[in-house]
Amino acid sequence: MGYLGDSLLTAVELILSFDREVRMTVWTSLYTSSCAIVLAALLGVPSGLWLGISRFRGRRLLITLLNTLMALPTVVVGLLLFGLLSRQGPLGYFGLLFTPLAMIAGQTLLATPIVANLVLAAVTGADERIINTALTLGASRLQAVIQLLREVRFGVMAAVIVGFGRVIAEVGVAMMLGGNIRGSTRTMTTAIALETSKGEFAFGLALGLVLLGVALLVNLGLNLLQQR
Amino acid sequence: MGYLGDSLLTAVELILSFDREVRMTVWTSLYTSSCAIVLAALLGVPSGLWLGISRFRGRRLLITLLNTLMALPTVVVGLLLFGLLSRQGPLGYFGLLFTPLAMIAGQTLLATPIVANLVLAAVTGADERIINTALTLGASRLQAVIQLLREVRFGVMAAVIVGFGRVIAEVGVAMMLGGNIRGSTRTMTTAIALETSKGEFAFGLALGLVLLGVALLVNLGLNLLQQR
Amino acid sequence: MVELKNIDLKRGDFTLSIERLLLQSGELYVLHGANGAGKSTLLQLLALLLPPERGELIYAGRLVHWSERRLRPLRQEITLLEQSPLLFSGTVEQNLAFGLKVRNIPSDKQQQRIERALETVDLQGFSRRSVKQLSGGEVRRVALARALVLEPKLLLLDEPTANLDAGQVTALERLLVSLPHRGMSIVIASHDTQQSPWLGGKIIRLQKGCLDKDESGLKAVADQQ
Amino acid sequence: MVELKNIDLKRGDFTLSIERLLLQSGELYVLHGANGAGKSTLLQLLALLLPPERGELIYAGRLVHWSERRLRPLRQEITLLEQSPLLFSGTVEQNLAFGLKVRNIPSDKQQQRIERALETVDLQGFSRRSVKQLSGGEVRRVALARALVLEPKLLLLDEPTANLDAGQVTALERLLVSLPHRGMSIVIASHDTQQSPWLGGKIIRLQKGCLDKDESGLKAVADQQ
Amino acid sequence: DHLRLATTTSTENSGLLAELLPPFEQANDCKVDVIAVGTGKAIKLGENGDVDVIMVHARSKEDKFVAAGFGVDRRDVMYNDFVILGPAGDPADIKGSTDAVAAMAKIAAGKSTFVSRGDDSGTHSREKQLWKKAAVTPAGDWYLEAGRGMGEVIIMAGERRGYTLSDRGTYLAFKAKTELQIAVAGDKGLFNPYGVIMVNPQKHAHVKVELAKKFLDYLVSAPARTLITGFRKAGEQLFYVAE
Ligand SMILES: Nc1ncnc2c1ncn2[C@@H]1O[C@H](COP(=O)(O)OP(=O)(O)OP(=O)(O)O)[C@@H](O)[C@H]1O
Ligand SMILES: Nc1ncnc2c1ncn2[C@@H]1O[C@H](COP(=O)(O)OP(=O)(O)OP(=O)(O)O)[C@@H](O)[C@H]1O
Ligand SMILES: [Mg+2]
Ligand SMILES: [Mg+2]
Repeated sequence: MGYLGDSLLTAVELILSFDREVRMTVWTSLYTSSCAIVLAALLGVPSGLWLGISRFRGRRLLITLLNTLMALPTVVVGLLLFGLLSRQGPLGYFGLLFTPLAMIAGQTLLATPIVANLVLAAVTGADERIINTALTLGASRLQAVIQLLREVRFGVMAAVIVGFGRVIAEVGVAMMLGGNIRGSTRTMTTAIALETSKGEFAFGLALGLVLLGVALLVNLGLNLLQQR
Repeated sequence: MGYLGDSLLTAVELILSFDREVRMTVWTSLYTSSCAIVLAALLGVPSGLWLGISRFRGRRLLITLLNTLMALPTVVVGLLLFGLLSRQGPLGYFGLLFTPLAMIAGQTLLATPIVANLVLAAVTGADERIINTALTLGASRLQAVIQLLREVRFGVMAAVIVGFGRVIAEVGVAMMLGGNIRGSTRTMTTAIALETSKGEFAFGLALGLVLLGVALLVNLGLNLLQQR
Repeated sequence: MVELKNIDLKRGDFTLSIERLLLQSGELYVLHGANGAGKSTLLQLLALLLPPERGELIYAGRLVHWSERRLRPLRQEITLLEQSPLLFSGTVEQNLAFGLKVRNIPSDKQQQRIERALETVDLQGFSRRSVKQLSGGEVRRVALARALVLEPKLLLLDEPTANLDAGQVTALERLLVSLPHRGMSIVIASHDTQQSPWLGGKIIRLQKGCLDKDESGLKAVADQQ
Repeated sequence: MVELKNIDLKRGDFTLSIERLLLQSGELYVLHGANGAGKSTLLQLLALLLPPERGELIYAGRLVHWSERRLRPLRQEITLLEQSPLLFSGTVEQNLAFGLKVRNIPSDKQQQRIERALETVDLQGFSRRSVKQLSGGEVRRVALARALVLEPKLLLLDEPTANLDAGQVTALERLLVSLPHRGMSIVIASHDTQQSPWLGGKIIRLQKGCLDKDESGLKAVADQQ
Repeated sequence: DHLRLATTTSTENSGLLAELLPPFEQANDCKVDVIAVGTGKAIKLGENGDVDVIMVHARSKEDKFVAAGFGVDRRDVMYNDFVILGPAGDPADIKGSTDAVAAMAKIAAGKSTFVSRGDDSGTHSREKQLWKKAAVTPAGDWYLEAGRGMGEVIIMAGERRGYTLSDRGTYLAFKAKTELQIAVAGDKGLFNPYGVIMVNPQKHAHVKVELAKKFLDYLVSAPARTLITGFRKAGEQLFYVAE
């Protein structure tokens, strides 16, 4: 299949042509993934921290359940939310199915366990003296925990990066809950899936390269942020 | 949609009936994911370690590229390997397309950057004295690095768990490279996708629950392993 | 200032049990005891970091309740320099600023106090240095400065002279003797049996988790109440 | 045993420069110097953990090449007890066994040597204890035992008496004096200026990264060659 | 205003809708949101009321859908045809035949590899129908149930040098990527009618009845018919309108 070489060319063309439709899907992908990862961080970082520093009966079981949630297939998340958001479902009234909001919800569900787990791992590996040192310097419990977070920032950053990679690369949720509607919920991954199913392999791969390029830019940005 | 409730019932029935076909897909999923995660660990753990302890020009850029690879969509991995393995491709001679081997290769590609990155994050957060302490006690460089690995085992375990979750939950690679052939390359996720496309939502979700159950068992196993 | 009553505190197989101990304001106490006697454990208890299994701790006349919300204002008056102190990643200055920031001290004042504290430990010019680039003794001095800059009412020092060179030890001893005059109470855990007479502090002796009743230092403490 | 020639070693703004230093077999050296003088840096160099930017290190008559493969056999003859030692997670026994395992010592012999080393630091019965459940002094004693159990030819101790109680210090000093008779060379970094005469060791003085030439101790060393 | 249309992947992928929809969108100042999914799922979306209109090709299922009261106002829009694809070697020796049922029987008799969609799609339903007529119960090593989209199944059949049933449009799209050639075509039994159905507004009040009705009318109007019959892919006509 000569399409491996072709796709590189097509990718360059696509980027240079600055095609309106490509721009639109790039934007939709970025927008939904960013919203989802921010929400996932807001949910996952505190959960991971809490699981990391507190000790209670059933904690290990809870952690195992959280680990299991990482094996949640996108299609299953899609099905679950579909059941809720569809017109027949309990939240059907709001007509959220096939909107970016539905995608964001699904992707958040997907990324939160990942973020929580990795923050937990970072906290588990951290120096045990951090919290007590902060407390004896007069910090409140919250301030001490925030200091802990700063000390394990590499781990937290890794958590966010892995989560972001997960949501921007996923296709099941975007497909089921977004519906791959041209000009509104078509993301780069659903577009790739569509092109592939049309037999436009080179074009699909080219879109994949564009996606990787976008992810690279995001990661370079996060990298700069981290170095400051 | 009443299917949320139905699916639970169907899941229980499926498990109790111990259906041969369900057993087969569970086995294919487990088998390919396990092989893939073992390979990904063999590749990813050393890479992550190496990136974590060595210092050279361009290291940060390499890390950013590795971060970017986590945003590799499954469809893109599928397309890439498809181009290599198909009859027209350079490795077409071996006829590996639509075999479990092809799936394992794709899933390994998918999980390796995740494992490498998370091991890297764990090493970055580790105490800097570990290697030197081991060296001065007479360890070889390799033995010192192995000791480092033991000290950050929580992080390494998290890396493997996240990677496993990623491959057992992914559908794109299994679909494109395995082909979802009944009785041979049908995994739980491709089966779920198929049932969903048929409109058999309850059955799809039930399979999803079975998948989560399997993942839970695996995680309980890993958990026991970790506590020893 | 602080009173302990019928305290029991378990750590693994070890138990710290103190029937009665009274520490008074503006005094300097030296805590002696062999390795594993429970000195650090006692200091962590006094720093309100380790809750006892049993017994009462009375701080400034009020019974201490071990709930986070109530502990915080008390902890702001107490600071512990740990035996092997942890510096937060970042610069020396950031470490010293931490305690001031959580007390909402205006930043110009912060700057002043940080400079003064660094002078006290003879580390002028180190403020921008990353904590990763410090020698062993420098680490301990930064941690000491980080405690001193807070001007706590109760200062707990766990072997503050370990790793310090002779000049630093003398300077620290001089400083420590002067602090009680400013109303600060100080408890120093120390192995250096030569040190305490020089410092003129009252001696508290710990042995296997118990106060040594026959020791003159403790008697003096017990008698005063 | 070890000879340093024209060494330059940079750490941030600090440079350790040593024109010449000769350490002989079966001798005990005491390294004195203020905080930040470069004692730990020198010990890490001698432990072959920090390569110099410039200069030569001659160990047992042979020039040291800074390649991992060649360093390893030499490192097995040298052990450094760091200023703030890190214990590996696990039990005390696992920590002591580490160095023996990498030397492929049979496990019954390991057991014997571990028990003997723990006795030396007065920690009998601690072998199954998790390192997380140790007091500050106990941590240092375990690290000391972990170095002693290896019976290295060159033993480098960075402030080994910090955090030790008086009894432990005496015992350690007695031990250290006896080791050179068994052909071991020892270098101790220490602030305790009282200690060295008692130990009878030769004194090496460091000041801001340089050897203090006028010191009798160093002269003695330089003269002997 | 948005009108939601659930349709099969093959329709969307052929590119017909991209030509057919814009005139309607302009005339009515609306946008038709196309959700391309499998036939089964498209019907399910209709049952749920998550879309306003569905356009599929599985007559028996469509009738069931209407009979159950989920849809109203079914119209025949167009048809295309299925073809049986086979490898260049043609091991079953069916090339050039116009009798689909006989060809299927020969494939089964010779145990030549056959790749089935296996996904209850319109194409799969038709394949099962053909097996039934040929009095064959397909099973065994030679019969691969892939459970995937049409394009992927063509690729797979090509890789495995086997036969498969495909709609002509998808085959044209994948022609360059496979060695498969058309073995059987032109049989009346291979015709594939598309129907369009409005979701029953009595079941789902939010269905945009007005717009949906206009859309149905448009699809069977003369201008739409011209567009459908005039649509070419690789120079070939793909869709025909019912007389
Ligand atoms: N990793 C590092 N990077 C940069 N500078 C360092 C580093 N480690 C130590 N230094 C600096 O090098 C100098 C010498 O440090 P060293 O640890 O050798 O001193 P020392 O004599 O052992 O002091 P102490 O008595 O405090 O242990 C100090 O000024 C210190 O700030
Ligand atoms: N986290 C812990 N869990 C269990 N036991 C502990 C823990 N920390 C300390 N211990 C044990 O408690 C006892 C008292 O420890 P503590 O640190 O208070 O001693 P110390 O008087 O400060 O000794 P040192 O002079 O060595 O610092 C020791 O026997 C120690 O082994
Ligand atoms: Mg202590
Ligand atoms: Mg030092």
